Amino acid sequence: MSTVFIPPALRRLTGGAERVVVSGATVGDLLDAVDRLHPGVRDALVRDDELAPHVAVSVDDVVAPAGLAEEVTESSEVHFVPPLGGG
Amino acid sequence: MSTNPMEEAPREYRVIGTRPIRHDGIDKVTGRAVYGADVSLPGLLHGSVVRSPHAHARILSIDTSRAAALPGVKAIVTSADLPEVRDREEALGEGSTNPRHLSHNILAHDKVLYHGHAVAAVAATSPHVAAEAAGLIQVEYEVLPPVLDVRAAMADDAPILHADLRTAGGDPKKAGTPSNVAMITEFEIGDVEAGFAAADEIIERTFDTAMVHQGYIEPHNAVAKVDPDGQATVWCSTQGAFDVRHLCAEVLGLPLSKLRVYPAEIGGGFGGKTTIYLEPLAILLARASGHPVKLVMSRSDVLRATGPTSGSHIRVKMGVTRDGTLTAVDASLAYEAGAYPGSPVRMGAMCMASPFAIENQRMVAYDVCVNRPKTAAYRAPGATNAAFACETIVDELARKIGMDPLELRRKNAAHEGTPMVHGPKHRRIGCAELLEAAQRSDHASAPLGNADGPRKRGRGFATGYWFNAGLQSSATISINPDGTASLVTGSPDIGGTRTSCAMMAAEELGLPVELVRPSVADTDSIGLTDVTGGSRVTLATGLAVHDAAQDVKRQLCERAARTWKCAIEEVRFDDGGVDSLVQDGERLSLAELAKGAGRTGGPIVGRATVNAQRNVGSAFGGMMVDVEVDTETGRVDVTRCTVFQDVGKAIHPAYVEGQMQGGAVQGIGWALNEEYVYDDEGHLENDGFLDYRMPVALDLPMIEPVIIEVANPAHPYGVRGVGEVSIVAPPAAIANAIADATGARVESLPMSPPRVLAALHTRP
Amino acid sequence: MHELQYSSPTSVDEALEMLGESSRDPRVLAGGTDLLIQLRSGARHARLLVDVKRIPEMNVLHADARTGLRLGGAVPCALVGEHPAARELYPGLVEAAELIGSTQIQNRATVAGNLCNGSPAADTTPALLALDATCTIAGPSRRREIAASELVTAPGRTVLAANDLLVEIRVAAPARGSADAYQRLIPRSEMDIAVVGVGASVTVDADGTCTAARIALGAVGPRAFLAEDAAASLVGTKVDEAALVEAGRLASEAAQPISDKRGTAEYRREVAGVLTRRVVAEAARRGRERI
Amino acid sequence: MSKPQKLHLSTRLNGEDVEFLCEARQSLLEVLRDELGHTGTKEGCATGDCGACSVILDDRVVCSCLVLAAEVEGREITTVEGLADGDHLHPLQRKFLEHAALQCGVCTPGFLVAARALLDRNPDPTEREVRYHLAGNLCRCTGYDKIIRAVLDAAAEMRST
Repeated sequence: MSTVFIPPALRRLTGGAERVVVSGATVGDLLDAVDRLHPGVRDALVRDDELAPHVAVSVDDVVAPAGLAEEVTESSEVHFVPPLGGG
Repeated sequence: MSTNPMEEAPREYRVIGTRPIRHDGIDKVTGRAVYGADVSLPGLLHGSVVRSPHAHARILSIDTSRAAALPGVKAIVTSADLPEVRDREEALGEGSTNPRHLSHNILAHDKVLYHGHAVAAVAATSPHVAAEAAGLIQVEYEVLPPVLDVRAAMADDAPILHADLRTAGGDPKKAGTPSNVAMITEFEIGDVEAGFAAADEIIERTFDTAMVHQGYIEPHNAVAKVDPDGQATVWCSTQGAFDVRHLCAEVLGLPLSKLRVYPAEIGGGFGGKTTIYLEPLAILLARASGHPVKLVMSRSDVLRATGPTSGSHIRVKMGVTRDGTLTAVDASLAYEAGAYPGSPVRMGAMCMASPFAIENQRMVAYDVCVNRPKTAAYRAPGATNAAFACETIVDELARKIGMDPLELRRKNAAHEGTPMVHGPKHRRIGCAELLEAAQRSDHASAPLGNADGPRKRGRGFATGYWFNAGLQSSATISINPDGTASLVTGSPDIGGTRTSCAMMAAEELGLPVELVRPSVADTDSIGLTDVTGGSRVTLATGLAVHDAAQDVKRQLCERAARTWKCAIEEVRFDDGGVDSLVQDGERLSLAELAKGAGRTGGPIVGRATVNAQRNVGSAFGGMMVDVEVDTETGRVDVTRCTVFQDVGKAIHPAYVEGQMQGGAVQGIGWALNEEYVYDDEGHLENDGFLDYRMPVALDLPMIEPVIIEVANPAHPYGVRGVGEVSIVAPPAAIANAIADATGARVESLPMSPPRVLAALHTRP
Repeated sequence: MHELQYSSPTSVDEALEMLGESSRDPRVLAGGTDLLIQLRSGARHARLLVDVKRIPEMNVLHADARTGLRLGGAVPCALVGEHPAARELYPGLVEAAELIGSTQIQNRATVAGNLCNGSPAADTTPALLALDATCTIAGPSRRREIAASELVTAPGRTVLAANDLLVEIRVAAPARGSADAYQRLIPRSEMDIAVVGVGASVTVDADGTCTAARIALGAVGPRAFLAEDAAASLVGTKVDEAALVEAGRLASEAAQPISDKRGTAEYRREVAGVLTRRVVAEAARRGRERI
Repeated sequence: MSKPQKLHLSTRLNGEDVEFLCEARQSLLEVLRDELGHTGTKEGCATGDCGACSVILDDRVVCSCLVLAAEVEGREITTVEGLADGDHLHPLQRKFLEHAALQCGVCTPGFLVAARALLDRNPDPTEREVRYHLAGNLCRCTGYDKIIRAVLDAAAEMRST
């Protein structure tokens, strides 16, 4: 089972839960699973079946280049974070 | 997973870690290097841009007839010549961009949103004629009240920049109300209230920082030509030719294949040349006139109308126990986005407390539109503002509990596994190692001494954190028949990366670095490569070079095996040649294999492309600084400065030092004197280098660099990337030094003489 | 920049003739370090530039302890700083001349141009006022002398008519026990415009008593001006700490600063006093060495 | 519209006699870059505040953005292109390379020219004198450290040979 951390702004959709433990093979699977438990989370993060432009996903502390398609392991920790840019 | 690099024997390098002379050096010291403004083409016209004299106004009409009648004028464009584009965030360029905002920033449509906002552009036979014509274009405005300050912009009755802008992440009840706040983002870990309850000392303060500019010496420029079939070619000063191509295509509604962008030599960027301003105008004017067109900004244009970084208003509250454990941080950060959304406030929040292991953290970030130019990236965007606030409070907390501030930092240093406010945990980082190096440094133990009369001396220290970026890069290495190599990447070279990349190729291929010829290619001549930004070139393009060299080595092995008619497993590349593992002493040098390549299968060309997101290694920097404060005038002199940085691995130590020193001095300028000064109507009053006060040589001591190398386990050489973090610590370090000297805490940047004197008058 | 014509007369009379062609909107070009920027930005207009640098009379630079200083209108600041006798006799004026811009600017900018540009923050102007310098003005019919303190009337404005030419600046030889000094406050250490500038000339007698003083303030009013009460307060004192503090207080009082991008009025007023103390102390120290 | 007045000027540029036509409103910088093809001299501000356009006029360093081309009749101009002796780099050029005293390189021509003017007058400057004389040249990349070291090292080498 992987742990999906819920951004503070979306915790109103999870009844205040900061993390949701679900299983799946990819970030997209996990998000679908979270959304089944707490409808609305997916819509807040996804647009046109991809992560929204202002959202990135970190899997096990690495910003995942594949987005929703990123593969996860049994014990992955997933955070939705702002995308990073630099100077 | 990652291994602990400290346990591995360090690899012996032949080229990496040396200091060869840069490949572009001779061109740059003899004046031969070709920068964007040096590009000339037959029939070239010169352009000029008409800019708004108002900070906020509705455009009622634009009359170009008098300008068009001026002899020598060949084309005029206004926003009517730009297609309508999508009004929603897209993954564009480095981060996300709203193409409509981008388009409107290039030429104002219905409204101008800042002093200097481009309204029209003209091309003529000489720069003087173009400027005269620009002066003849008559724009009628309905002037609107401007809003210049984040706090004013967040007020309920503030003038609204964008009638259609709604706050993302805001109160759902206000979802229908126009606002200048583009986005509110919350971050939280742990239990902040419990953290403060456990604290013995708590300090809460608010800080303000001024909008500042990257200050590259070369103004923006663009030369464009458009062929009769619509194929456009652009030469410009950019940190990312592929981003210019993508952004221009988006704004002009063109397929990428219709655009070819040549990155000219670039005279500094620091993040400010990661977007577009002149390029689409040059293309439109070239298309309309049938001639190539050159546009070059004046310094005033650069300051008024390109992207500085955000001024900010930050509140921070932190708690510490008597024995020196930081228990909680609670902060709100409001950053000026400028005229269109997109400040680096979220990154500021994420960096703010990242040098520390603090269990309980909460940050709220506000991205706020104001009638100032649209901000762009500037070296570790967002982090410096945040560090100024947090790092001065940490210093003050240490003094409050009677602990050496450096020791408090070391005791609370972030390490591998420490979670950050946005959730993810630090990977292998060198924060503690950096603090220990600072404690051990000569500077830390050197006596401060006393100054004369009203002058007081003090010493300060601060740290800074920056993520660094990975992103995409491409590289090709062609082995020439004479045994030399041509290395092509798509990363515009600002700080010497051509040579660092050549060094990595030389290291792998066993060649002297002088025999690797690096060049930076245009968008048709190399695979997609993201911007020179995010401290990513040596990391990510370096990784592509490393991988391309492996490709070359594999091909060389194949050719050797083919020559010897043996299996590829029976040969091995080693130190510039291929050895046979079965025939003792049989060896073909790279040069021999190159010369015979035609007979063994054709030219040898290695290539690699990467998305280096997984390879990123984060950066820590620190500054220790001595100042002398003239307590009667408030003038602050920096008298000694040492900069510390965990660089992972220094490929070319002199260039690494250069990044550390240059960033430090930009940070010193930010700390002491740089600021955008607007009058009440929103006119920028200091749109030149006389009054936008960047440090000059006489303002500074030598900047002593201390390189710390805690290898990034996710990179073949341990590289982290060095470009950005050096700017983060200086303002806080200097504020701490001023407090050490005088007891006064300055809570606003810049800490200019009037501000310092005022703080001295009000000190407790 | 709008279209221009350029001329480089070789005599004052020839220059005056050109400056008299009002239909051509003429303007004097000396160092050009202010003028060219102003023409480009549209802050000033001209259609004919009269380059005075090829006029021998305007390149005179002479200083000695008997006759004082003659400083031609086209002499760049760098030459003033390199002139041994000028350095020796007028250290304050040299300090001011060497503070104007960079080496590059000092090689072009002239003291006369600094004065005629009429900036309230001009560095050499308070220095010239402190020395009671006079200006030789050539006009269409005659030459006249006016005090440097009367040349500038308001920001960017002078008493000069369009066809007047500042040919030369003269300063008397310093009296025994008399010396000058100039300091300014800028946020950077170079390449900046004075937030406050103070020039002073102080004369002391053999037992260290001040017998005469002139203090001029820059950047704290619409033009540089003499702080007469502050200067008068020094006369008869030993220029000790109490006298310095009083002179500083009176200088602050005399200041009429505005708040702008370079500093607030409040700050300028306070620092005018601080710098007055420092500059007077330095001028008095130098004066004592000349007894 | 009347044709702008064109001036005919003769000067010495990097040791070569050159003649050119220009308008009175053109700066020396514009003429060097646009008319004479000497693009080594850079424009950073056009107000004399950055030093990128430094050239040596007769024996003095000036900002070529604040000199009218019309003023250079009969005078001698040295630009960055004139520092090296053929393929033989000037010691300052060599020391800038050896010390990594340049990053983006756009301020480098101005620094080299200004430093050459300094060393011509003062072959043994102190660090402070170098910093003072180069205060009119802005560099945003290096923090000046390596530039100052390169100039001091070049001066030392030039004194010893």
